[in-house]
Amino acid sequence: MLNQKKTIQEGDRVVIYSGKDNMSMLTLEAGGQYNSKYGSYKHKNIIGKEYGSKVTSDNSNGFVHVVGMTPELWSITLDHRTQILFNLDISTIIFNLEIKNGSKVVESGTGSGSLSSSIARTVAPKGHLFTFEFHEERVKAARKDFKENGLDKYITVTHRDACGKEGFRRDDIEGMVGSIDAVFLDLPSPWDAVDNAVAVMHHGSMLCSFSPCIEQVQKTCIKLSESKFQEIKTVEVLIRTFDTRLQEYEELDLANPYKTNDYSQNTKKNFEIGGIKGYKNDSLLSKPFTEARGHTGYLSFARYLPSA
Amino acid sequence: MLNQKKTIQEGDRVVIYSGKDNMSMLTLEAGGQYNSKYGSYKHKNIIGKEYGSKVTSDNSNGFVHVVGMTPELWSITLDHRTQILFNLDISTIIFNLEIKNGSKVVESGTGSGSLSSSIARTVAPKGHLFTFEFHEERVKAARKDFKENGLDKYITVTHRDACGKEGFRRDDIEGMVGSIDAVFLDLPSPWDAVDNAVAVMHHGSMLCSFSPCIEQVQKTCIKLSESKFQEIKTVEVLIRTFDTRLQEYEELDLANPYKTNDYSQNTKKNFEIGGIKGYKNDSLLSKPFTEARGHTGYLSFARYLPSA
Amino acid sequence: MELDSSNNSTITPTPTTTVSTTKSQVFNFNSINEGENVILDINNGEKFSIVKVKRGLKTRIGKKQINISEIIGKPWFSSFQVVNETNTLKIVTQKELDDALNNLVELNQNDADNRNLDQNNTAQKLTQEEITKMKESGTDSNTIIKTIVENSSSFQTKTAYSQIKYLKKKIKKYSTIVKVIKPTSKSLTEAYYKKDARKICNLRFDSFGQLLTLANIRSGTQVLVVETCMGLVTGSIAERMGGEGTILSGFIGKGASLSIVNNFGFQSDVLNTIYPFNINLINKLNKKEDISEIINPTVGLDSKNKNKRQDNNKEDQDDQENGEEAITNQKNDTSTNNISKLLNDGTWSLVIVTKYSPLNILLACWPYLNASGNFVIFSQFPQPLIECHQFLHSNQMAINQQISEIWMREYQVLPKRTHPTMGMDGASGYLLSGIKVNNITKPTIASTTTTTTTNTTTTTPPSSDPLDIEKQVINSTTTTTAEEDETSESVLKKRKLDEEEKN
Amino acid sequence: MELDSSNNSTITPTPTTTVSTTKSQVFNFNSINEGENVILDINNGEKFSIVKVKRGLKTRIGKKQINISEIIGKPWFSSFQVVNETNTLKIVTQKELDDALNNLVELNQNDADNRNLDQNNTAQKLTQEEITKMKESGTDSNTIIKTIVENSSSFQTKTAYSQIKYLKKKIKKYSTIVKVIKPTSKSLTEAYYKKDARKICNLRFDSFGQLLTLANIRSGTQVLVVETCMGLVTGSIAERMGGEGTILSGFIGKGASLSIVNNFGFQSDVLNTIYPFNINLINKLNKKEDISEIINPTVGLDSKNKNKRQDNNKEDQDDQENGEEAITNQKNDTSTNNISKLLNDGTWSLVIVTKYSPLNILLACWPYLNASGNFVIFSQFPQPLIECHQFLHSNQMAINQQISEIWMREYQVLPKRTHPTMGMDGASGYLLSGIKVNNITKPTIASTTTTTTTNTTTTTPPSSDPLDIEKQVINSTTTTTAEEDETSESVLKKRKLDEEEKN
Repeated sequence: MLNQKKTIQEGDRVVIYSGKDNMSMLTLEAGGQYNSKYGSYKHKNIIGKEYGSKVTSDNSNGFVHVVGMTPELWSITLDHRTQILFNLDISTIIFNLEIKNGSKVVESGTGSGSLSSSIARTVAPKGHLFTFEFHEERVKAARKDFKENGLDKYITVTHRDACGKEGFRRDDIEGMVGSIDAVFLDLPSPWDAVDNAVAVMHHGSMLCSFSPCIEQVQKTCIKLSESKFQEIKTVEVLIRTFDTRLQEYEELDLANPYKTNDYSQNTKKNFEIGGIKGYKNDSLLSKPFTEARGHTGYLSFARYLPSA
Repeated sequence: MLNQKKTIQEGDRVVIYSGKDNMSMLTLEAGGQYNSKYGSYKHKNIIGKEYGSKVTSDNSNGFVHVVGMTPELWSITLDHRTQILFNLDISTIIFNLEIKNGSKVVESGTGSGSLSSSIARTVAPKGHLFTFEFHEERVKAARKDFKENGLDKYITVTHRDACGKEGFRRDDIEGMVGSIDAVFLDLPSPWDAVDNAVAVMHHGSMLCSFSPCIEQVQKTCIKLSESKFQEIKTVEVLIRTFDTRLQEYEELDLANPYKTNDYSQNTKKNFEIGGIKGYKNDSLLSKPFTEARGHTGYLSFARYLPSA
Repeated sequence: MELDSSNNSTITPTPTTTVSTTKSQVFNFNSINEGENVILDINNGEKFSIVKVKRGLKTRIGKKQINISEIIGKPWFSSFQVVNETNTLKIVTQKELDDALNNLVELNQNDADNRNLDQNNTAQKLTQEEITKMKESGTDSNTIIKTIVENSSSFQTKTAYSQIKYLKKKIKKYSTIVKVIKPTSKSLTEAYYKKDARKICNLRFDSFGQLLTLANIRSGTQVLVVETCMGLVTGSIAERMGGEGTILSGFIGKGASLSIVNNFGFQSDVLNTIYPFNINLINKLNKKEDISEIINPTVGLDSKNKNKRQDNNKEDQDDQENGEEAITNQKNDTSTNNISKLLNDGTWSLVIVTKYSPLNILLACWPYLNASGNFVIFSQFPQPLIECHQFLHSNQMAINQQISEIWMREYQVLPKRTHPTMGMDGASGYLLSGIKVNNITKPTIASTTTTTTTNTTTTTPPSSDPLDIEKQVINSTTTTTAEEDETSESVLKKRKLDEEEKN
Repeated sequence: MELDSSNNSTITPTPTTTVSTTKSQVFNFNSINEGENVILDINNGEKFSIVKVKRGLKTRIGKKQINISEIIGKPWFSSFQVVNETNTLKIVTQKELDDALNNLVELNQNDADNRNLDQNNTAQKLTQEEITKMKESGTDSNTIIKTIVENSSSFQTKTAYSQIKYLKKKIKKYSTIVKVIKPTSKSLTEAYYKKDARKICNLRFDSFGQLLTLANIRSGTQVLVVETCMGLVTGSIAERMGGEGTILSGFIGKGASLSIVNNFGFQSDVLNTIYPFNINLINKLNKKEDISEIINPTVGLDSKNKNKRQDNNKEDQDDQENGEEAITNQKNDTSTNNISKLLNDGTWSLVIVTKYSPLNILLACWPYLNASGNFVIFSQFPQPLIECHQFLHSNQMAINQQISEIWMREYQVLPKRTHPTMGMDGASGYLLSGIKVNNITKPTIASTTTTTTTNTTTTTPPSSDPLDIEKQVINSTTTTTAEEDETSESVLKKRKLDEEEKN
């Protein structure tokens, strides 16, 4: 996922793009074939092409674009498609936790690995992500995904209860405890994991808790303020996307005392309705999409400052 | 406020408009004078003009527009200017409470009378608003305002605690109890007034409670569901307003392989920066205002259906 | 908002006096009568159907024709269950529905977190075929659901909350509940918005409420409305005015397309406030052409005269069902000549909600709006309103202009589970509102100017124009008036600070 | 978010092992050293000042020049109180500040509603003159506040909550607290956005975070950035990349205007990833003109070379304070020739944040973005992005395009008083993002087309173009590709339903 190349090679994990809502990932094998409603594609016809190429299907009745994998595209191609709008929360978390190449980060739970991949991209190669997950099957799935996406070097997945006694301590890994720059919690009872977070954090490091319900936020914020955190701040971010099209927009040729209508341009298609002339103009119009995400969760940020 | 006329007459209460943030109300008297930073205006120079006229100040160094009073403009001209964005909540309340000419409405508290005026406009002349207010001085101020705005015929202000024993019953007014079509509560503990509301409502009538804090909403909704209300729905509405201007927008004349820049139109002002030519175009651009209202309150609606 | 219904059996501490008052009224004023229009809300908003109640009337609910006689005489807003065996309705109370839900199965008592939850869907042992068979054999819906639950291997591992969600979903699928709603501006807006929002120009309830406020709609006033919302806007204004006032409703097309007006079930006094007319009348008045050739439909609101250009949606049939009777403004003179006279008298509110580019409509109607009157235009797109705003602003034709959009969100309010609903309607549409003014104190030589986004040319109004007030509108694209240019940002900032102190 | 501080004295149940670990680190890695850049946050965001720490350095805080030596050796994010008598700083802990607040006066214990509250402001018996006198005579701020409270006739009628709000306001007014913040992408964005958002093109933190994600910024990659944000964007990308990768930072004007890069306090390895160049280089490369006349500044990030066209804001002085030292990319070849070579090698991310119309910049930079690479453009206005979107869409130059805006709100989380904050920043700005593609499998004869909003003419790329891949871009405004035209509405609807089941 992190090594972008110009030419598509055998063994590459690529994204087949046939539309915003039609993407899939594919690992290219010499003898492989990809089938979709946009046609069939022999892998060997893809291998050797440039990334970003438009590839026509084997029988020329369709086409797709082949692009490189990113954490964002990967989370779209995951089965749980509910994660894709989560992108903005991920961005906000990484920006506000001040994560960069070299950061040491703790995350719990791992979940689909969507945030983990974004964090790994950002901390690599000097930093590391320690991610903790309670569900064993998710741990396995995540380890597999991270390996396939070439992120396993930067991520340690631990199968553990974030609220348990051991918490986030990995005393077996040198320099882990007390060196964590950022902690992210996505747990049903985040307040129960705050002490465990504190146990691996250093002065000045950041914590973020994501919760869908306001009651969780209330309990978490009280716990944080009692645990030597400052700069406690809860925000909510929602993306609004726009439907933008060059479309025919109908104008009526009604007389008025203020301006002269000028429909002499021959590009306009005219019609008549109820005795009035009308003209269709190509107008570049935009509007927000009607179906939108009304809520993902609240993000509570705080800085651990035990000696301030 | 309700009888709009074409010509401004002595005794009229008008709005002097000198900008979105500079409106004031004025009752015209033959010998009066209005002074502002936009100049001095003798009332007699305003009287006799058409409503909507632009009036030049007595020494011609300024001008204002004189328009008729509406509940919306009135709430802007009030001292408590914080109410003006409340307009959208008012609209949502009136629409969802299904208020119209002829409706009988209960409101508590009266507050600044902003919502009361809007309701009175809508229920007049066949309906009536019963508004209840705990603060005696607000009761007095509201009665005075309603009279001055010509709304007193449609509003009965009662000085009473909405959560008290008497509640909203005005047994002295024939047909009041049990005939209320809509109840609006803006109280610190709305749940304590629900029983009182029920006491004057009829099957199928609507209730709305406005609360700034989510904890109030939670208690109110539980109370409503326990009190034979259905269709319980909590919404939040926020207005976004746009700053729209025809403004100079700078474009750089950078060469590219995809389109030819055409700057032959002579309306464009050009400049040079770092060796590149630039052109200023008049562009119609819009953006939301930065300073916005992030919250007014939550609106919980419910329908009283004791026999369904 | 949803409320956990498991605790609904609590007795309401309503004072007894009220209960009796309420009871006596239910059967006097609040029951559904034959001949009234009703909205049938099927499965809590899944579908809406609007019918005029008649004994023996059958209407399509789900996939069947159901006899709705049962609703006559019942209280408004009652719920009814479809009886599969007889294709009739049976009244049910909310409490009965809740109890049925609770009695179906025993719910989990421990409100655990979802750690042990299987992420996959409920593993169901019954095949879809077996379920269909049960359904077709007329098995009672509760029995079907109970069987499904018993054959679900994961149901017992869910939390009580998830179990209820699951049951509600199944109930929705296997039984049909019809709620009888009174048609009003609000309920019709909701029903049409859900059915096919395009038919009402995507006019959302909150934007519509705001529009009616900004237009200063009230009884006794004169309103000019141009809409392509099948009469929803005209009807809602008529509802608010309640039989007092004048609504000049301009239509675009051969006939008035106001079929939704029928669905309000108005009395004649309200209908008599509506004067439909072809917008071409305004066109001709502005051109000073002969208006005698425009024959205004005396049967103005007849849905049979529907504009042929309207989308032919199959759902239309439902709307037509009670469109047989033509609504007319029979008391008043709806002749072209009288409407011209009313237009020239002037109106106090101008409302435009159409699928067409609004600028030309706005300017054509402008002469018939009195100065100091309010105008509001709705559009799904911001661009056309920006264009109107700029035209009026640069020509100093209006004050207090505002382009706005609404951000509306619903909440789930539940103990320990309160949050905004995950799904949201992101497009309220946009409103342009303002107050018309005359600038007759400052006559300036008008200049020709072109706005950047359209190919419209502003010209000097012809001096022979009969509308004297309009004559001296000043054209000056570049001069921005001091009054409009003050940014309201600083003021808002101040206000915001004031506010914060109070909370 | 604010938290009621009255209960802050509760002891944190931190395991002892951690405390010791933390303690030892505080003084090893986490203290402020001489020579480091710091942000001084004055009175919780009221004002920001960015300085390079030097023993004896005086900087303006409030109306005075304050010696900041005291902060050296103290932990990052410590708070300091201005000592009025000596014009120095004194370290204070949050607990001390809270205690001071609580000890000032006894708060009301009953949490009554506001029924009996006087709506007017606190009636204050002291005159402003008397207060000013106290202040000028060097009276300790706590004493001033205590006196003010004692002379307020309405303070006792307020609720405890209102009393704390009132006290906090007074403390802010009469005492100055400075918090020392580490400069990072986040803290600098916050500081500059509050100071003067126009200088950073109104780039809000959330939009910026989203931009960095959408641009797929990571270490080891090559990025082309064009910005007029004084280096905030370039610096933030450099911060993320942490010394590995290549940032080609195009500037508009005579010299690189990257003074904010200085404020990050980067080590040389990070600075060495930045290659500033005049955007005219790209212009000339595209025109195939001689590039030798463009002399690239070797002292590329010197703030002295600041673009003269930049607004001359008086606050600039603060930024200049530590702009004396020029930052340079000294290890690598920043010559025009080498940058041309790097550009022609291609980049994987293109980021544009300027105050100029973006379309021409986008198209000029397009040849230097590799296919499959990500581009993101930020603008305060939607219109310019709609124009870019339409150009790329109609010419099939990009996939996965999205225009977005962010709706961000902060919350007040307090027992019984939880709600979104009343004030809100309503303008996140807009982002256009997408992935560049080549359409070389479908060479079509290019046609001339005009977009509606600009006077730009699309022409056939000259066949002599050296950029072969770009040659066959297809111009077809009217054909919309199947892949882009599917409305994502239906998919979102499905997703929404899936989601709702989980909550």
